[in-house]
Amino acid sequence: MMGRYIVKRLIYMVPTLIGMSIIAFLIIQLPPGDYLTSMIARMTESGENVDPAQVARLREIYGLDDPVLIQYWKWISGILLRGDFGHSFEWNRPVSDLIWERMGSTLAISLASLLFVWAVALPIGIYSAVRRHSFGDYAFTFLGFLGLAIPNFILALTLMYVTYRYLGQSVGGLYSPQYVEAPWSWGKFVDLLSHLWIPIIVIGTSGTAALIRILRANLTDELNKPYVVTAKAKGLPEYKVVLKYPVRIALNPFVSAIGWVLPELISGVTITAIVLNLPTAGPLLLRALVSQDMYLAGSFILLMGVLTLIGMLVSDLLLALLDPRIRFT
Amino acid sequence: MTTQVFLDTVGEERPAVSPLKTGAPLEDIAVAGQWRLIWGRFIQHRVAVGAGIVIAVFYFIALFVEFLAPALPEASRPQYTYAPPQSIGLFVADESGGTRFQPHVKGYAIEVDPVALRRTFVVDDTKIVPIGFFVEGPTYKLWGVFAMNRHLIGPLNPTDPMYLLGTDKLGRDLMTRLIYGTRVSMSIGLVGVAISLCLGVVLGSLSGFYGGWVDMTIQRIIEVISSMPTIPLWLGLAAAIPLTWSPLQVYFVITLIVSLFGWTGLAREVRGRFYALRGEDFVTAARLDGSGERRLIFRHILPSLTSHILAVLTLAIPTMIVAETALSFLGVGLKPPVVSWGVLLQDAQNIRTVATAPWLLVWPAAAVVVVVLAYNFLGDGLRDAADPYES
Amino acid sequence: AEAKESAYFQAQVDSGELPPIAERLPVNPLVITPTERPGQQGGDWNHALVGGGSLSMVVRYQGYEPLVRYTPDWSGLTPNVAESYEVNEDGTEYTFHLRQGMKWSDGHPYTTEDVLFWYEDIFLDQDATMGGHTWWYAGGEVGKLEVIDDVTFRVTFAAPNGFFVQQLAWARQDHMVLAPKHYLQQFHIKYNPDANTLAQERGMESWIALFQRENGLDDDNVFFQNSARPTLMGWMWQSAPGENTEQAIAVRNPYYFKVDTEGTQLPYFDRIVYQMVADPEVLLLKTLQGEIDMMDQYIATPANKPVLFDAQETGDFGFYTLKETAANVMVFQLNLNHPDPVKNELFNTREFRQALSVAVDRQALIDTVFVGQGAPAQPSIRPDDPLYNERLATQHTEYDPEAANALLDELIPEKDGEGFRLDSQGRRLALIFELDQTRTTFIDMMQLVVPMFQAVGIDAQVRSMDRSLWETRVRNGREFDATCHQFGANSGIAAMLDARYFVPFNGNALYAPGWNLYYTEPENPQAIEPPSEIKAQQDLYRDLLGTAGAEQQNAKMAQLLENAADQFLVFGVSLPPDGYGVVKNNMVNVTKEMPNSFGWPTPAPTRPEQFFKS
Amino acid sequence: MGIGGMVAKLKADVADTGEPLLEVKDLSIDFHLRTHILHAVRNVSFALERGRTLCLVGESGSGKSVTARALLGIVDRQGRIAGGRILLHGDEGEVDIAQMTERSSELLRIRGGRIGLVFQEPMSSLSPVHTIGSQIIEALRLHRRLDARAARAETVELLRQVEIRDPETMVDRYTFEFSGGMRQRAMIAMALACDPDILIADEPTTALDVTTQAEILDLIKRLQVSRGMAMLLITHDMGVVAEVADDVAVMRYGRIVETGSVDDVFHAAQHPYTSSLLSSTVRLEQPRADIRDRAEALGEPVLSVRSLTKVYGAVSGWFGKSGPALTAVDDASFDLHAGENLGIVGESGSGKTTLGRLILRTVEPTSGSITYRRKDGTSDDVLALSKAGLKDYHRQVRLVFQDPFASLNPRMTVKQIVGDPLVVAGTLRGAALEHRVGELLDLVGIDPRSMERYPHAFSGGQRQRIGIARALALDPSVLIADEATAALDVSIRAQILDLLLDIQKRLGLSFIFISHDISVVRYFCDHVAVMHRGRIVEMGTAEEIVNNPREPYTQSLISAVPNPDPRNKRMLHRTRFKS
Ligand SMILES: Nc1ncnc2c1ncn2[C@@H]1O[C@H](COP(=O)(O)OP(=O)(O)OP(=O)(O)O)[C@@H](O)[C@H]1O
Ligand SMILES: Nc1ncnc2c1ncn2[C@@H]1O[C@H](COP(=O)(O)OP(=O)(O)OP(=O)(O)O)[C@@H](O)[C@H]1O
Ligand SMILES: [Mg+2]
Ligand SMILES: [Mg+2]
Repeated sequence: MMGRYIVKRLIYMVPTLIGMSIIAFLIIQLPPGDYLTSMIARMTESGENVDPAQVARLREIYGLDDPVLIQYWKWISGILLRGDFGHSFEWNRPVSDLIWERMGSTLAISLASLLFVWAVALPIGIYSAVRRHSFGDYAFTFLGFLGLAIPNFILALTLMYVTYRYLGQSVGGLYSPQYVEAPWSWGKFVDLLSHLWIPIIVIGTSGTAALIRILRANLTDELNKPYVVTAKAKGLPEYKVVLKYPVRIALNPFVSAIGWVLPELISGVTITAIVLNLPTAGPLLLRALVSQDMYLAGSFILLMGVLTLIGMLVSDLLLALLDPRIRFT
Repeated sequence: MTTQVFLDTVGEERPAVSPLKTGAPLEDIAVAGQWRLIWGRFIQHRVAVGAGIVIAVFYFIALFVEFLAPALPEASRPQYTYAPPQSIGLFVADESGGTRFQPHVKGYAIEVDPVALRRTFVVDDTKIVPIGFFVEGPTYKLWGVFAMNRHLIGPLNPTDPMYLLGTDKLGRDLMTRLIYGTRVSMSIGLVGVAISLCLGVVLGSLSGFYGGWVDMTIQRIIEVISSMPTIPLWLGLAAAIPLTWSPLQVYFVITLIVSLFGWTGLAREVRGRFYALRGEDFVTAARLDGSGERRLIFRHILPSLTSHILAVLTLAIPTMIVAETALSFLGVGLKPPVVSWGVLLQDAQNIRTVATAPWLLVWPAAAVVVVVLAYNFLGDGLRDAADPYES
Repeated sequence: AEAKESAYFQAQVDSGELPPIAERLPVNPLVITPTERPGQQGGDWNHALVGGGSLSMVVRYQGYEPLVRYTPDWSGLTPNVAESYEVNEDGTEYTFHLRQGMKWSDGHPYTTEDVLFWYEDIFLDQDATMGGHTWWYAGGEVGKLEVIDDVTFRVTFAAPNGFFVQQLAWARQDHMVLAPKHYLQQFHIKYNPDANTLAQERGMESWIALFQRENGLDDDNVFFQNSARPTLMGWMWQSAPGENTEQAIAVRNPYYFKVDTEGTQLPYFDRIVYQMVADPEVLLLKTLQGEIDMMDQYIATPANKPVLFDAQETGDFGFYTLKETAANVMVFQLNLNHPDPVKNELFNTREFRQALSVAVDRQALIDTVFVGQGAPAQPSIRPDDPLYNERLATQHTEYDPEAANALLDELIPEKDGEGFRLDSQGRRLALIFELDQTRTTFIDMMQLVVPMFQAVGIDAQVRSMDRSLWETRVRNGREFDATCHQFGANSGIAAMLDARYFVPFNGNALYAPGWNLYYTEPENPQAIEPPSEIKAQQDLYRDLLGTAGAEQQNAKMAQLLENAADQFLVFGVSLPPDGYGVVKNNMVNVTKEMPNSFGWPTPAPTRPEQFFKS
Repeated sequence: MGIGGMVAKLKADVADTGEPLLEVKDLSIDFHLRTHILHAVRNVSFALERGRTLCLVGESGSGKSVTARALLGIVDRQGRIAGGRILLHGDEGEVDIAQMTERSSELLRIRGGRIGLVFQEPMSSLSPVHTIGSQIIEALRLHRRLDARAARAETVELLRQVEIRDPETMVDRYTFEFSGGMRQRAMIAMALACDPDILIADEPTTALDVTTQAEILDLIKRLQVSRGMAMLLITHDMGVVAEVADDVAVMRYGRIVETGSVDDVFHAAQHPYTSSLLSSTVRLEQPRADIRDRAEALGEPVLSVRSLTKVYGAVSGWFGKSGPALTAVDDASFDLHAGENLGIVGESGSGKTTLGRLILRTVEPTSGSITYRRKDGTSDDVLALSKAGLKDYHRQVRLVFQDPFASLNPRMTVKQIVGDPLVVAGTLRGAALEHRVGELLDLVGIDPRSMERYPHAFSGGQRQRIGIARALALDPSVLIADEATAALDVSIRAQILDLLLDIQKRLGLSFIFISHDISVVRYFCDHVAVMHRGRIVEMGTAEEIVNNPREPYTQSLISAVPNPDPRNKRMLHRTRFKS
């Protein structure tokens, strides 16, 4: 049954993906101009003169004067028939190379921040729900909302300034310059850790408040249910009662949200990544969009679509795992 | 066991009750409606009421910005760029050597450093700038209609510098701008929040309630929308909206459109809960009572999600206020000359400000944090008030 | 002096991979006299690029090796790849002499064959050419290139071409030194009949696309992303930008053709290490920290000066001066080819522009945005330059709102209830300035200017937008009311080559898109025929470009400026105050004062190859 | 505890029968409500002794459950212990549970370990998202420190002891796959899991058929004898009291009005409330109150059920391995005539609830047919009804849920709940609505002034009456009452039954009365259907079934009905049905 369900979902994904790729491609085409416009913008910015005739010629050579649908077909048929995601105009490299290069660090940072967020928010959320209106509850709420209310890039900037000013550490990126090309070593690892905390805190603080509050809200509702009293009457210590029973039900919204955790972490923290100079996918995507490097941008969006779909499937399966009442409906 | 009989209780006809305060008469117990009950419980929640008052104050400020602000938001004075905040003094030295009551701020002694390219400000104790309430100052039009020149607070001589929160890079009064920013920040984004909320709740409910092909369709829509990164959308929209619109209109429309894309998260969460709840006995009972589907969804199931929805709502409001700054980063948010907290924060997003003019960062951020916290505690109070398990 | 082997290559030379130094240098290497003192080879130049994709900047540090280059003070030209060149009297015949034994970075000889390859198989090839290179044309015909021997070639023009060598020295315009035939021919259909197959294997449509990608002549990004293509430059890519998105490394070119006065082969630095930074603020922090050896782009803004100034000691760096070459800090440009006839007529009225100009309180802008550095001025030539024209520089700069109102009352006296002026059709006259949002100083200034215009009854508004959108709407569009920009040149040869504010002759004259087109393609249906005085000005400019000899050129330029003062097409705020750059205290041979320009790609003409760390 | 220890304890216990384990002294519990303070329990004192059973009986809402829960330190948020002591005697001397804080480790050890509690509403008291097994295993592992495997084995054994069929598979089932009675037994198993010294059982057998009930009570009795367990049993079934109690305490309005040995209370009741309680007890022998001529009373059949079948697939398999299909209702056919009362009795888990739900189509039948005939003579195929038709059908055929708590929306006040059908029907609004709701509540014996409270603030019996009030709100023509009176004390039950009969007389409605209490069924119903494992095994008039059961299962059922007379315990002479 389960197997059938999964297969069914996988089949549904195909039309969804096709629709998604078309919409993505159209949205990318929405801003006026194309890659060459942005190339001219870039070159004139630095004072260079660009000859319009030259540009028209380039446009022809790159196939940018084809109708959108033909461009789309070239791209999607390349993917479907040859597994070729196209060539990035801006980086002059195959799109798939570029994407994979960034995926490792993106996943690492995303997962680290996700773990951080969960590790911080779950206990605090539970604490806040169980000890509602206590000093701790208010204090954590305050801190959480502080993190939420201060825009990420400002927090990032401030933290970087503070590290520069008081810790004298190399800022931005994941490594100090001397370690970027170095092979893996203990020193490089320590260096990585000393760089990683800022992004994790910045990305983390903006997410914890949401998690804490939602968990607290849902948990408060569950805490009054008779089955919780039953569990207490068994003599379970409070933390076990809470963890085993109501938390499981209160997790429902989080599990629902798993679907877009990955895409969210990739695209949602773009600005932070730019400010912190992190080698993640977000800034690459943003650049691709701004410079209208359409195959790169399109493939990125498609990839995030796939991730979303997988995430949604996983989340639906987890929902069923968490709550038997939901199964197979 | 020995038999005991408590005959003194023979005549009792009802459970024993007593008034809440000893001595108060136990009147016939009033029956109140649910809303009155909720309100009654809300009133008792001190933090929440406080938060409610804070929000009311902010909206009050938003209503009367022109009057409350000591200056005009655009008024810039070249010699006062990056002037630090002043503090208020209450007493000044008299000619006779005594002191007399005169609220005032101290003026600045300014030096230009052409090498470091900056002005340095030193508080000049000899320059007393008397200030007062309801002073005359620059002329404004309240609500764009009534020309007035009274300001709640300001320097007695309108040409004197009074910068309680300091000035920005163009020598404009931060306090004034912060007050003006309230109007936009406390209003515009909220429309978007409201729309996303409605869409999320309604579509999530339908999806979870009906399941089957309704769920199938809505889920596919959600998948497509939520896998669509918003950035390209922003960039596209920014280009597609006619230029003759003012930045405020453009932003309003953009928040509307984005709210059409922002509901998916809530919808899925609501759906998940509906899935779990729709089989509950009390839902079946309501169905047997003849409730139509709409009533089942909105009257019977949805209230169980009150806490969740309130939490999401109180989280969405700050996100919207702050999102504006991120949007500006991409060039689609609010832009000068519009004044909003996001615009102020956006101005502060550089090392120069962090290092040399932290007040430009601290005050707008504080404003956002206060509002956000207030909304949250208000939401909390409402949640508690609606919670049947709270007394 | 006898050249010494570099430690960096010693191992390779010993193993026979590389020939010894004496065989690598040309017979006649270019001897560079260091700015301060000769140094030693070695070390890294720690550098950074912002934005990931924008590689034009690289030209400034390692990409400027034309046949002839500008002198460090931009007073003239000096030989570079070419050992020498001659021009005939009337500027129709240019003869260049290359260096005997000069080699590409892979050891393959660089000869006139490479030059001819570019000329015939790229520039003149129907398929491969991208057009452009207008300075190669004179009298309506393209210059003819003939090879005389391995090291000598001649370019002949049908009419005088006064600025040909100056144009070649302009950054990124000399393609004759950038196209290694032995490498590129494999992608050219003429030399490799299978070029199309090769292209398809690499996912390109045709050989043309692949050939473009490989030569990169028309896109700096593409050019600098290729580490396989041999180069004549001082450093070559070990890991090109884009191959690694975090860092790019260039290492010394073993065949570089320059030595110092002691015979040491240049460059001194073994490597340039560029960190790829996404946001200028991070670069600023890195600079504050002393991680960057030299930087005068991205972060060297007036706003950042105090922060950098305070960090001099901790970061162990100092400053050098950049002479600004932009014509003004901000040039207001009304669209003189506006499609709306009413606006078009109004904008083309000199008094209207004059009224707006005197409505601006320039001193306030200077005090606020530039901390008082500068003096009111229109876009013009610097006062210390022989071409300086006082009338052009100072007319209508005095702040006089009454005069502005008086002028406007003549033109558009009607006002609406809110005090805004109505045009002849009775519509409120809105003047929307469209700005590129990355130009934050413009936006700052416009925030102050808008109330000034409003004070004289003009409903001025500002719309800032994403750069590509701005490019599309303003540079390539016709619909906009007005915009602001800054560049152009304020002195010497540069002013003659880039006279955008004095005569509409190319796309950079944003105020007259239709007239620009008329200058190059009068037949184009999009072109708009300018009024006679503008047409005359364009003719004068065409004449100037054909003129050889500095004196005649100066005379014609002076006339051009005089006319520009009459026409008063655009107006500005102030001549830019001098900028600055940041340099680590241990960097030697950095010039203390230099122009800031792209054509003179700061700081390349001051010869980065002779920078070293003490 | 090792085996040796257990044996030693066992010996000691048997010797110590009668020694007080728990003493409650002057216990008072108040609820602080919006408008007033409710003294739900006032100066209650009693003692639980080793090996003995104290039965707490009394009016619904009199404070029995509140007292019972307080013994474990469980008090609702609005409530607080206003006075008194709860002294627990143990090896380390006596401790006062009333003084313990919620988080004290001592209290945790007592809960579940020394005192086991069976909640009144097992249906809602089990976690919906955990398997039954995991919830029992947890208690075992906590207090008896068993490893996972042993705990599981022990759990299966416990389930077997409480008469759950096929315990090996049932451990892995979820709560919602259990019938009401099965949940109740699972709850009992959980409370017994850790060999508590004291068992507090709050109406533990309301959802059990009499045979199962007898087995369970036997089981508890055995444990009491062997381990010296003390028991506080709260029940409304005077028969059960008579069968198992050693002592009886009678509660009314928060006070204990009479205590004494079971014999004294039954045969020499002093307090008038006790006497009235006993007199309203329905005995099996008691015939139907309102004897009428059946043949003439019965009109056309309003409901005809033919071959109704429901097969459940199991939900527990995570990766598709669905367990064996379960036929909850198997080929059920019967007719319900206008004005007829059809009783359905049968084993717990035999499909009674499911049958009721099938008729209303809240559970879709696997096969079979249902025909509903309206008063105007038109008839409908219920399985083919449109949405609107079904809505109308639901207005005429009403259901009282077996689990009153789950069927009341926790976020609606009682006023809204009872008023909801009226609001939907659009007949009443505003003050009129409020008035009608008050009337309905008054009818079922609930103080209308409490109508703004939420469901959780009511006692089990009160909630059940709220459910009845809701069902009656619309003047239905058929009422399916699933254990509608199980949680009511005898006097109120009598009152409710009379009310129902009264309504029936006025409106001519018919009842399907699902119940375990055969005395009540006999008293109330014209016809009785006996269900066993999904099938209707016997159908006949109430008199026939009670006096003259034909099927062996029915015989064993009748024989197990407890007799409300401690001097004549019928349960002991029951016949056991072996299938
Ligand atoms: N949380 C609460 N808030 C307010 N009143 C409550 C609360 N819990 C119980 N009560 C009231 O306390 C009284 C005693 O309730 P309790 O549950 O002990 O009754 P009971 O004797 O067990 O009745 P039943 O036999 O119906 O189960 C009832 O009147 C009930 O309405
Ligand atoms: N949702 C379900 N999924 C699977 N099995 C179920 C489900 N609901 C009930 N069952 C099973 O169907 C059978 C009949 O259940 P039902 O609730 O109808 O019994 P009942 O006669 O009402 O028993 P009780 O008197 O104990 O309430 C039981 O064996 C039960 O385990
Ligand atoms: Mg009870
Ligand atoms: Mg049942």
